[in-house]
Amino acid sequence: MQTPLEQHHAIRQLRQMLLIRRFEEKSAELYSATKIRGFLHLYIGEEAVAVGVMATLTPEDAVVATYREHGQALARGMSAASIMAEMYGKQEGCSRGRGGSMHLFDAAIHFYGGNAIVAGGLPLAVGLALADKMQGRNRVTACFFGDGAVAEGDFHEAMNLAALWQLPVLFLCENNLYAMGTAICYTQASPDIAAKGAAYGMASAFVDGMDVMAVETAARKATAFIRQGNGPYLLECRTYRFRPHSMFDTELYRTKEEVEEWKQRDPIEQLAGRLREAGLFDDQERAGLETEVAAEVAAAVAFAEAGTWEPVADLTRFVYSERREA
Amino acid sequence: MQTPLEQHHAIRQLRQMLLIRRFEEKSAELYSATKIRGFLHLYIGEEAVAVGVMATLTPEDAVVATYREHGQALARGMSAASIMAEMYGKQEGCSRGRGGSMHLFDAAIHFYGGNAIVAGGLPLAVGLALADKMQGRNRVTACFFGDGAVAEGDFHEAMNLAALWQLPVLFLCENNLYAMGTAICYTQASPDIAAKGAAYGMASAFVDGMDVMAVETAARKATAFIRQGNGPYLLECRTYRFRPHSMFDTELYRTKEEVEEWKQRDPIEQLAGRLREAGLFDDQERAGLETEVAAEVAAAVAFAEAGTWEPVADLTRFVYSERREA
Amino acid sequence: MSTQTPMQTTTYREAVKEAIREAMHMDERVFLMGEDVGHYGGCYAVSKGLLAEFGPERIRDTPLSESGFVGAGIGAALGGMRPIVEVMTVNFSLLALDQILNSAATLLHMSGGQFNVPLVIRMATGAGKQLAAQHAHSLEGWYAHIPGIRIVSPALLEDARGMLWTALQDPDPVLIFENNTLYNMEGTLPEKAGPVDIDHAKIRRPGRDITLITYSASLFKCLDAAEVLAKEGIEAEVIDLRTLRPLDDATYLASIARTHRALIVDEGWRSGSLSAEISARIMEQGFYDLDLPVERICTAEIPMPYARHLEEAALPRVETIIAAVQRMVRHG
Amino acid sequence: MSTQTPMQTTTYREAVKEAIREAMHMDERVFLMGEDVGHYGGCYAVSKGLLAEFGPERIRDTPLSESGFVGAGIGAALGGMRPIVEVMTVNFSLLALDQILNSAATLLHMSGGQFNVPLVIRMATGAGKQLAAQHAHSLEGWYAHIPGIRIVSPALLEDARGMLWTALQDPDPVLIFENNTLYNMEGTLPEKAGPVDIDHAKIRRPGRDITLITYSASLFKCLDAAEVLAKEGIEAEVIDLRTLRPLDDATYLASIARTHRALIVDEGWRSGSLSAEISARIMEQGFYDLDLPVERICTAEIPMPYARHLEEAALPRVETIIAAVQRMVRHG
Ligand SMILES: Cc1ncc(C[n+]2csc(CCOP(=O)(O)OP(=O)(O)O)c2C)c(N)n1
Ligand SMILES: Cc1ncc(C[n+]2csc(CCOP(=O)(O)OP(=O)(O)O)c2C)c(N)n1
Ligand SMILES: [Mg+2]
Ligand SMILES: [Mg+2]
Repeated sequence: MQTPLEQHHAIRQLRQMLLIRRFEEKSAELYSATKIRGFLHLYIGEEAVAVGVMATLTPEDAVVATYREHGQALARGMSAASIMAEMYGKQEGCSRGRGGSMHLFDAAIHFYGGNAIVAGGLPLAVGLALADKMQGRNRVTACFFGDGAVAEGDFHEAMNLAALWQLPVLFLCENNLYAMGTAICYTQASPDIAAKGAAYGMASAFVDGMDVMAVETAARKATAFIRQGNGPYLLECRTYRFRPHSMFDTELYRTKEEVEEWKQRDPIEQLAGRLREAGLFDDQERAGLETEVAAEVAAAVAFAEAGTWEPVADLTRFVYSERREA
Repeated sequence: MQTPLEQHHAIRQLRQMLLIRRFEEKSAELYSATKIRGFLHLYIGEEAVAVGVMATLTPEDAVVATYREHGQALARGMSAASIMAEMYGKQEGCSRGRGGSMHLFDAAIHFYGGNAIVAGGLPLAVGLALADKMQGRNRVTACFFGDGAVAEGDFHEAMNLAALWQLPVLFLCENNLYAMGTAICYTQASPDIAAKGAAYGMASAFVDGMDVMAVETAARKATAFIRQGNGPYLLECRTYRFRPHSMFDTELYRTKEEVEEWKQRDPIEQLAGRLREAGLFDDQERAGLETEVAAEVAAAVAFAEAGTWEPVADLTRFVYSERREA
Repeated sequence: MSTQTPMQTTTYREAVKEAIREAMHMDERVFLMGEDVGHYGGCYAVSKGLLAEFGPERIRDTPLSESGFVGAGIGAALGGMRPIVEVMTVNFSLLALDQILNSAATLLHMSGGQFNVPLVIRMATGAGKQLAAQHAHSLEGWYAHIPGIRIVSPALLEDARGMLWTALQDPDPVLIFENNTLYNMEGTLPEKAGPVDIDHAKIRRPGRDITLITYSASLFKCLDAAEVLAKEGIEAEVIDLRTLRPLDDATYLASIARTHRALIVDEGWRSGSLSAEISARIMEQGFYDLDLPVERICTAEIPMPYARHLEEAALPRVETIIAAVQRMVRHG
Repeated sequence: MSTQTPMQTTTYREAVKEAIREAMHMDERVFLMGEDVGHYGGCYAVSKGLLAEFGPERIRDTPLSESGFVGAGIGAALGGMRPIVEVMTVNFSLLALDQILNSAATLLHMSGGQFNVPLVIRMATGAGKQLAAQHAHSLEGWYAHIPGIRIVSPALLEDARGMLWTALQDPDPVLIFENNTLYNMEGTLPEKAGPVDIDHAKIRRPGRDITLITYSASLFKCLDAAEVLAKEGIEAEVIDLRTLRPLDDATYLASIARTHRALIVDEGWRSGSLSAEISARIMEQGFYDLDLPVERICTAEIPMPYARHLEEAALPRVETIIAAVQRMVRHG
């Protein structure tokens, strides 16, 4: 954070993380108030991953997300209002209320969704990148997935295809040490995820996923590598979710102490602390950010509240496209 | 081949390979004569793999085979007659004529089949080994599969499960460089299959699959490792099929020269040559072996010819078991 | 001293858990394996507490590897165990369908009768919780197409409690589908509730005017509809299929021979659902008993939408059942 | 100069190949991807020669990774390409069913209409070559249960030649099922044969006495049966469904309104087959036109046996069709 530009950027990143945090805290509240239903998976604690990575993508790049994707969507630039309306099930939502929390989509920003089949997005990302390569488009497809997804056959098939065909995919593993309630020691014979790139001859690295600047640096290296035509890249971001897996989780599988320990590494407080130490940030500025973010979240809620229900008469729409090509 | 025992064993191995070779040559003939139908996948060229490996298994061990499994079945000790009858579709066949060439089964020798879904046998082998472990049986499950299978998700899931749970599985990759007509360079981002063990923390090795004694030595090391309770093992046997993938294959994808080159490494002639050089074997003994083997094959054909058709009235048998447990 | 069996209040969830516990106690070859069955306690809390009771070998958490661990279940069954494999929901079971159809269902046949597969697979199914298009489909009726497997779907607590043991005695693969909306359902069970048959459909409410054929969660919609209809003097007979493959044709055909009208209520997508098969069988075996055509109420043929009002509109509802019955009874 | 279109002799295989070639020439977004489509020339030799013509980027050999490359097809379609993904046979497609049902069929809906998936998947299907229980099933009718996809199954050369282009114009996923026994079938096609509609069933032989409803390879069995029956004075109308989802109800219902009898011939396993859905629809929409119940001839509900006589006995046969028609026509 030497230059004013860097300082400005760091504060922007902090603001993004804060937006995700406050947006999700509000979502949890609204879930309890039964405004939001279905499954709600919070990203709280993992904000540095999405925010760090998205900073390295161009508007043309593509994103394939998971079902824990509010953070991914917000960091990519999807409007908080359209996400909130989606979770309300309103037709003003990004997916018209058809998708809900797990299925956020936005064609305008190349956000290919919210996939609730664990690892299901990886082959899709391979295909997007294949289309790019075949059409000579120089863009990166960033594909998010969890540590749990690594055990799925789709992970293996997609990694091999991407490496075999040298496709521009950034495979982004959000390793938060648990797949739902199952710790990685019960799911991976060998828990070193970054090392799995070797089986496919794929470049890979891991990074501290609680440090947004480290994530950004690592992701920038990865995307640069990919943009230079070197093929795919596997980046493991080591992170932790502070909240239960979903709103139904009673967290029998981990101790409060473990969670508390990780909270000491809160990505937001880490960055805020660093900015503060560097004399670039003070309580007043923090309060200003909080106010801004709170207003954005409040506006999102207001938008969602004001939203409308899609008419039941339209129930069977969007199963097939409304017209064929000429 | 120092001791008489070793010499005897080597000649036995030669006989086994010869039996597979002649059995399959006959099968090809019978296929042309339309006595055998469906798919017929010949093992010719790869005999050293099954023969080398099976020599290291005890009668209690389990085998999970592929659809290219005549060699695996014969080497394991299934009778040539029951295999031939199976391929004729006769009820005297090992699977009553219900399975055909791709589905040889024999409960008496723990031969769990003939699986025609590429990589489909790997999870099954994991389960057999899990049952053994849970029941405290000290046996090895030898699971055969091809290089093509390595790209399937099932390979990945099974490798991880076996290593995670430290199960007694010998994963045996018959790497013959082609999956049907697709060379390994078009299917594997990284063609070093043995190296893939590392991603699962699984012990692994590769061996010259054209050298039956090398295969046996490597397999003995692997099974010893497994029997000592060290968990699974991946053994890649580098081999080559001399014949087309199946009887429909026109072999557009490889050159005659390549095939000829590999034929120079014929596992049968290699071993025969070594025995001859060591003065343990001469033309007369070779002729003797050939006669024995020819008789066994002829007897198998006679048995198959004499076999009977299962009555059509029994068509719907073996879909469900004929009785429930008490 | 009363000769009545003492009854206890319980839930569908507890009934399933008790069935698992009992099976684990009665047969040491039985074990439970699946995603989050152990440390998490089961995604629907069905197996909560079982890890402490039976340990991690027999309450076995698996990685996310549906094809791998279902295949391992097949192998373990071949190897002499009696695995209960839990697939979290039927939606994810598609990843394991190759193992189910191409191995579990075929091994006995391909091996000419040598290798049967005594495997039980449990899955949650159904919509109703706003879980949207990748978590809310009802594919159990679709699975019933596959020869070589048996499909059961308990609706009542008694079946949730009793079908598992019977399934474990079956030498062949049995798939048990538990509708996710039923887990919290309360009811009473005899303290010594035990195994139930899985061969027969059951009449859950007798009636003379129309036969409602259904199973699982839709049973309760049909029973509710029948209550309302009874007030208008329409007596609907409600049949709980219980086992979706093989179908117990005799029970519903005999009912139709009395009522001369049939309506099938099925949470699957209409086209190619189990309701189609039943309608076709009535066509073939009960045509001359019918006063008017068999009808079907199914789920709208759409990926399940998230929004509550749309999900509700997509599913079979008590009101639509009532309306259809009224129309059918008045017509014929 | 004749005004007739010149005709040429060809095969079903060549017709499919020509369709692929033409599509590749007409639209550079089109490419073919699958196992052994390139260097091997296609497991049924459909794509033989195309690698030389179009190169390895557009005739793309894939590893054995059904889920991976079908998923990649979905992604490529989203990314602006028009992939033709070949899955060797429907049996292996089970490995990709999650991608087909949970992604291809749902993306448009889950995204509220934003992302359609213009993907074509081709598969071989069917029995008849003694390939046994993991290579010989006919699951296309089963696939027709899934909303969000379209299913077609060409029987005639004209459809083998013409359906692909129409499918490629469809904004949504289309699955094309080619019965493996048809590839060698010879026939003639106009030299300039082109696209055909995929919206309508077709009457392939008119008749007044009974309606035979079928598709794909079974069409020829029905036509053969109709020939024989005609000699006895029974005129069977034979309907080729062509598209299995969505079904063109109007065509077969109109036929039944004339013939008053219907027999469905379907190579799928009977229970839960497409024939069940059609029978149920006739129940619902054509009941009062029927002189007697609709019947079905399907494949025996067993994993396909290898032995020839058993495989033949398991499949619908001309003789059984004839016998059923005779019985039905004499009866009603
Ligand atoms: C194929 C599939 N199996 C199971 C599930 C149920 N499920 C949802 S999330 C989850 C855990 C995923 O863990 P991970 O990939 O580490 O992601 P995280 O939730 O930790 O972000 C499971 C088992 C699913 N959605 N899809
Ligand atoms: C899942 C699946 N996909 C495709 C096929 C068709 N197929 C049969 S064998 C084969 C090649 C397998 O190659 P490999 O594993 O190397 O074994 P090999 O035949 O060389 O012994 C293919 C593609 C199949 N049987 N199963
Ligand atoms: Mg995780
Ligand atoms: Mg090979």
